[in-house]
Amino acid sequence: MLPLVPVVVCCALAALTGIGVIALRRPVYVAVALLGHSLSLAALYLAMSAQFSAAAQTLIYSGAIVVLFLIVVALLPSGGAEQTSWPRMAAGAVVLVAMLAGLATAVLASGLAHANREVFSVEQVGAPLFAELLLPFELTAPLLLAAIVAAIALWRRQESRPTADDEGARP
Amino acid sequence: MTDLLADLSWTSRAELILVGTMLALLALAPRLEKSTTATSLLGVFGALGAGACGLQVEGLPRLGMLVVAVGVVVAMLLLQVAELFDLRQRPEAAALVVVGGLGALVIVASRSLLEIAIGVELLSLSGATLVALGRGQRPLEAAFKYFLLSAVTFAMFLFGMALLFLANGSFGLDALNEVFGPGRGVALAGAALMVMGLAFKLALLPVHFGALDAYTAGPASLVGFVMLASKLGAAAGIAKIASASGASVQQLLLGAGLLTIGFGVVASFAQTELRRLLAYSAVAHAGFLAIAAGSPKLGMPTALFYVVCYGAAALLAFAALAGTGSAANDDQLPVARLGNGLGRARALALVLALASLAGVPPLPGFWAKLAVLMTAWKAWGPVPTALVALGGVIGVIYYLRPVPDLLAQSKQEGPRLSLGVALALALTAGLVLFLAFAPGWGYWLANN
Amino acid sequence: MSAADLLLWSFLFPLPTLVLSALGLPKRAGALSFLSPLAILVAGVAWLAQGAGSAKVAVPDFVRFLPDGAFRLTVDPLAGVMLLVVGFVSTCVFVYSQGYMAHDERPHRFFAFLDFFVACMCLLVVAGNLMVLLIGWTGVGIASFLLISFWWQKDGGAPLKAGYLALGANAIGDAALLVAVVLVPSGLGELSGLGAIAHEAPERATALAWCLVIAACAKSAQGPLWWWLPSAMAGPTPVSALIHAATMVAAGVYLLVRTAGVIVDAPTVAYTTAWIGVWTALLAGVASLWQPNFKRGLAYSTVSQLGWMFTAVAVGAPFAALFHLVTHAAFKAMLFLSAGTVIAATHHEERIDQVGGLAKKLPFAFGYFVLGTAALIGTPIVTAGSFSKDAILEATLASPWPELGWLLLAGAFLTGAYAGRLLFGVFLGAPGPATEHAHHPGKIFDLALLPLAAGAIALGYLEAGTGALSGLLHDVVAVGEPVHVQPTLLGLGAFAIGLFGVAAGALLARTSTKCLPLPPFAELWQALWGEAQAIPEGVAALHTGRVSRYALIVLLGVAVSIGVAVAPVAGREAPPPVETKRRPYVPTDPRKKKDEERRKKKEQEERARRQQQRKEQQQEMRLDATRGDLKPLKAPAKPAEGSAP
Amino acid sequence: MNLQPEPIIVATAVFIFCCGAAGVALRKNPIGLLMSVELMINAAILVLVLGSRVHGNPMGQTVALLVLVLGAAEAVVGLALALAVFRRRAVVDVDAPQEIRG
Repeated sequence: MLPLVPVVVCCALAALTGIGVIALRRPVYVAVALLGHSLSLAALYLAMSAQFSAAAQTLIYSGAIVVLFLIVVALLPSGGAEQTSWPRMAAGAVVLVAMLAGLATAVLASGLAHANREVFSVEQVGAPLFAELLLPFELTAPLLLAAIVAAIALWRRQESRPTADDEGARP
Repeated sequence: MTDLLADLSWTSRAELILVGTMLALLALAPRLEKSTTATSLLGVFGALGAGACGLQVEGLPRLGMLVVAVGVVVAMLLLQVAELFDLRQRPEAAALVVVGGLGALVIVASRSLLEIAIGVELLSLSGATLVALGRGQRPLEAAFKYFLLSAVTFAMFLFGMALLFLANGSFGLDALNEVFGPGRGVALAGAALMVMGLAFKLALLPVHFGALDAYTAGPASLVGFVMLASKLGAAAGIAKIASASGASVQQLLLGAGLLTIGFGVVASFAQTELRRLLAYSAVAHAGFLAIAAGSPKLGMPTALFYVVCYGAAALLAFAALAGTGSAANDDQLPVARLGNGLGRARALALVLALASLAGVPPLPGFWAKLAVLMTAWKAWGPVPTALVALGGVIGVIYYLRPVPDLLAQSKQEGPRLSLGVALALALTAGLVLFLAFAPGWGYWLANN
Repeated sequence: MSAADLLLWSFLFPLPTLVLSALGLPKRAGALSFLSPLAILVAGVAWLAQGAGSAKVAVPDFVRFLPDGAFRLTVDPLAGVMLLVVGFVSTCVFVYSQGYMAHDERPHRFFAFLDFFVACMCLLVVAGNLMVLLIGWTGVGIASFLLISFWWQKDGGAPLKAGYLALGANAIGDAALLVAVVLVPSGLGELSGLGAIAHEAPERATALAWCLVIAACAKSAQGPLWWWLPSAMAGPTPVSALIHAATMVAAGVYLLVRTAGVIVDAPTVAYTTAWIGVWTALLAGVASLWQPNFKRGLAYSTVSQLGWMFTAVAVGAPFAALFHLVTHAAFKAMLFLSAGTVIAATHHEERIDQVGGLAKKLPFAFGYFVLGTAALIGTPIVTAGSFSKDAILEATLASPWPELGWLLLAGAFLTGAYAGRLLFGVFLGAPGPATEHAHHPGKIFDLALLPLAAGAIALGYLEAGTGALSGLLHDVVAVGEPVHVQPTLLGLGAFAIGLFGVAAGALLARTSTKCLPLPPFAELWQALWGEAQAIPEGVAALHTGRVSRYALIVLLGVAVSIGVAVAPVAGREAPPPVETKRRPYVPTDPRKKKDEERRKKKEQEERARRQQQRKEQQQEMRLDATRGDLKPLKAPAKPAEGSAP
Repeated sequence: MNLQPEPIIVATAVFIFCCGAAGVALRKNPIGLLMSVELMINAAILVLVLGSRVHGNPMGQTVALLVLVLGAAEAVVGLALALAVFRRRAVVDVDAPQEIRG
């Protein structure tokens, strides 16, 4: 059995910070909420005794992705708080309700299997990377490379002729 | 080392060759910037290598590799006239084309859901960036929208994959069958999410918007390839998931397919620009693909056959349009007065491509539609079959609308054809004609 | 190589001239083009001379996903007769077009399209199964579109719109035929064997019959699918004569004659088709009286005559339909071409109130038109039309639904009325404004029609009296009563009614405007059509350019699809949580896995081989037994059988 | 009522996913929108880790790691595109560029 209390606390935290991500107005706050969300998920993983995932979540998500977002927030002229209109809020609410309805129906109609408590060592978690998941694991290399190439190509496209072809941009 | 090589499957070898080609293109990029021919040659060799590996395998991956090889070769040939914002970015574009081919190939050869996910990601990275590299602000806008929606749908795919894992504890496609019993709502929801995530690449209603933008505003020389690769990958992925899922996912695909056909056909009537017409009708074709891929029996071969027939014609159409637009308004070719300055070869190629896309017998588009009809008849019975048939032939009207104009103006002189464009036109037109007179062979290739 | 074998490939005959025309090669466009239909005609005559044999060819496995995926071509007497008609009319029209298109800007393209049409038409005729038929079927539709919209910039794009209309109607027919291809169960792929479907797969027979009838209606402008043929008159007149009067529109009738077995075996379908034919014949006859444009008047006449043929097929007299098809092809093409002469003489004047009294200026055209009108109303003995028309009337009156025959007799009056109106309105009566500067357009306009005129007189005797046509076709088509030269009472009566009609038409032509005011529902129709055109724009407007809107639609759509997928299990009680057995996870080395796969494969092969051996052994034993070998079965036989499962 | 931790986690994951979806619908700022997408991916990772536990199979955690990598790659390209599009625009709103329509 999982320890109930830490799980509930972490779940509540994750859900709250998740709401924060979509509800907060200032981009910086949103990034901080995402950071909190990621950290509470990491804590939840710890509670589920998935130490490796907790570490990965902290390192990659909190460490890298959120920082990346923060940098871009700084780069973009976001103009302070986001002005969200009522129709958009309504759209968000409608999506939330519709998605929840669909997925809740699905979840309610199925039972969960559960095995005994088991803690996986890093070695055990890593083993599939060199067995069943060998191909996907190796494919992440060209994927990351492609992402880098794409980002650089987009940047170069931007930089190469800064004044030409600006018909779509507004001063 | 030799032992390792001997143990490698031919699919993996093809993937390795594509990765190697990409690395070579990137490593040599500073030198290749000056010589488009060298870039194209390098890419063509890589594609041919992958295609040669493809000849060695049996089954699905073979056709996938051949399609990818042809697509990459055509894209490389068109690189000379590619409407890039910065012409020095040709090596990067070539590398991204190879990445897109790799993505499609990974999906076609995949045995687990995770591989499909990685293939989809490769496809969307390369597709969005290739579109973004086009000239002007419109391609950038299109790429942004395309990628944003693709990210959303990809997240759905991942969530669906996770739900399936939660339901049965495995990522294997083979194990998918076991979980679709009664009460397995999570598994069904997961399958639906994954199918919709892939459907974005197929341009199926209601997830068709990004593709619509990309096909409209992207550079013509590269969009043909982006379209082919994503449809190939998505159709293969959806067919794999649908054939392993239960009836409800298949019915979902049927419904979405019929809606998509109706939408694409009706909306195409309003289009007055050729690029938009091609984009909207690509949506209609996605409907056929979905119906084929969602059929319980014969789904996979029919879908692949459709991709081959449709892809050949679409590649031909975009090859004919490659490099013709002016800098600012690439996609402003109105249907009326369209032939101006296209020249005879391009105009005739467009006529052939449009006729094939319209499903004029005996061109490949017709055989593809017939195959879908046969499959739909076996799987779904008379009413859907009749609807599909009607949707399939109504397209003749909007596809043939520009034809009198094109034929009339095919006499006029157009811009001189560069060698690459001429080769690409010859290759794709030859493919279309070959499939027209030997459809049985193409189907055999898709089926074995 | 016999002539029948040659005819199998008749669809290739027009290709050389097509290529030449496409390249713009003979300096005078079309100077050589008439050779290809002539070659078809000559081959057809040679085939007749050789005894009208049959020939077949099949390329197996052409389309693998079809039950009968072979590429089949068949020449039988029916196809041969049809090819003769096509060759005959096309030759005349090609020669005529030399004159008609002489002043056009792009005559080469015209002849290339015409060649393309002839090729597709021949393929349609020699098709051995539905799939090949569909190739030709769609091909003629597209050729028709290209030729209708040949002058697509004229009149603000009206011909192009007319082309779309034709394409739309054709598309419905193509869809029906596509479904028919899918419906035909395996082994019944051959077109001539399609009648057997009623016995092999009765549950599909009715559906197949419906599909065939819908396809035929679309191609022959029958019933609710009539709308495209009158507007198709926007094309050049030779096209109207060849495609929209003589050959392509007759393809629907040809298909029905070919598959008459399927239609007649489905009584509901046959009954409906007969009614469609009769009502189309009547309504088109009425509509023709309203047309201000004499070419459109003739087009409605074609629709009406095709209705006669449809009725004939549906009441079980396909031979009468075919006979009328043959004679109608000759005289209707002649009527159209003489109308074309008027158009050429008056510089593209097609309005009936602008012309009149042209008989003196165009004596030949007048003569042909009179002959055509006489054939249309069925003048006994002199014209071919009388024999075929009487055959249809007789067959319909003798059918289980004789009321259809009486309605057709009423239609004979309408036929006379519209034919008389055109004759008196264009050639006789007071000259119109365009008549004054009309001039004779050239000798070729008169000469090209001579063979058609001969046909309009003589083709009837092919059958009447001699019974040559029915003798030729009795293997392929159900042949009814023999046709006699002596006019029957019925024929004379119909002719008399027709004459009354002509008198009425002449009176109509004398009214001051020469045409009746258009009924108001035409405007209503146009208004509806305009509204319908807004629908595609509305649908396309969904693409607003706002990405958040797209995201909203995507998300809601996905939510709905989750709902659809989950619906079958929704609301069910969740099964209790399953306690899975703890399986210690062992990663599999891919290479080991491969070895294991290999081993398994080997084992499987071994097992399969052993089973095969066992089977062979058993078979041998069974063979022994059947040979009457009285030896008891060998000892291992029973244990082997027992151990098999 | 017997509260079990696993259903709570599933519910949380579903809720986070739906939050992300709602965020996509209501966000105006492209970065906020991409962060909402990250929420959806996080929900997927959570389900994977849970599945790994439920089935006693470490592969779920392994795949979770790879999915993290996929999310990172996507964020990189998405942000690069957002930068390229919006760097010279005064209004940072995903709906601002709307030249392609109809």
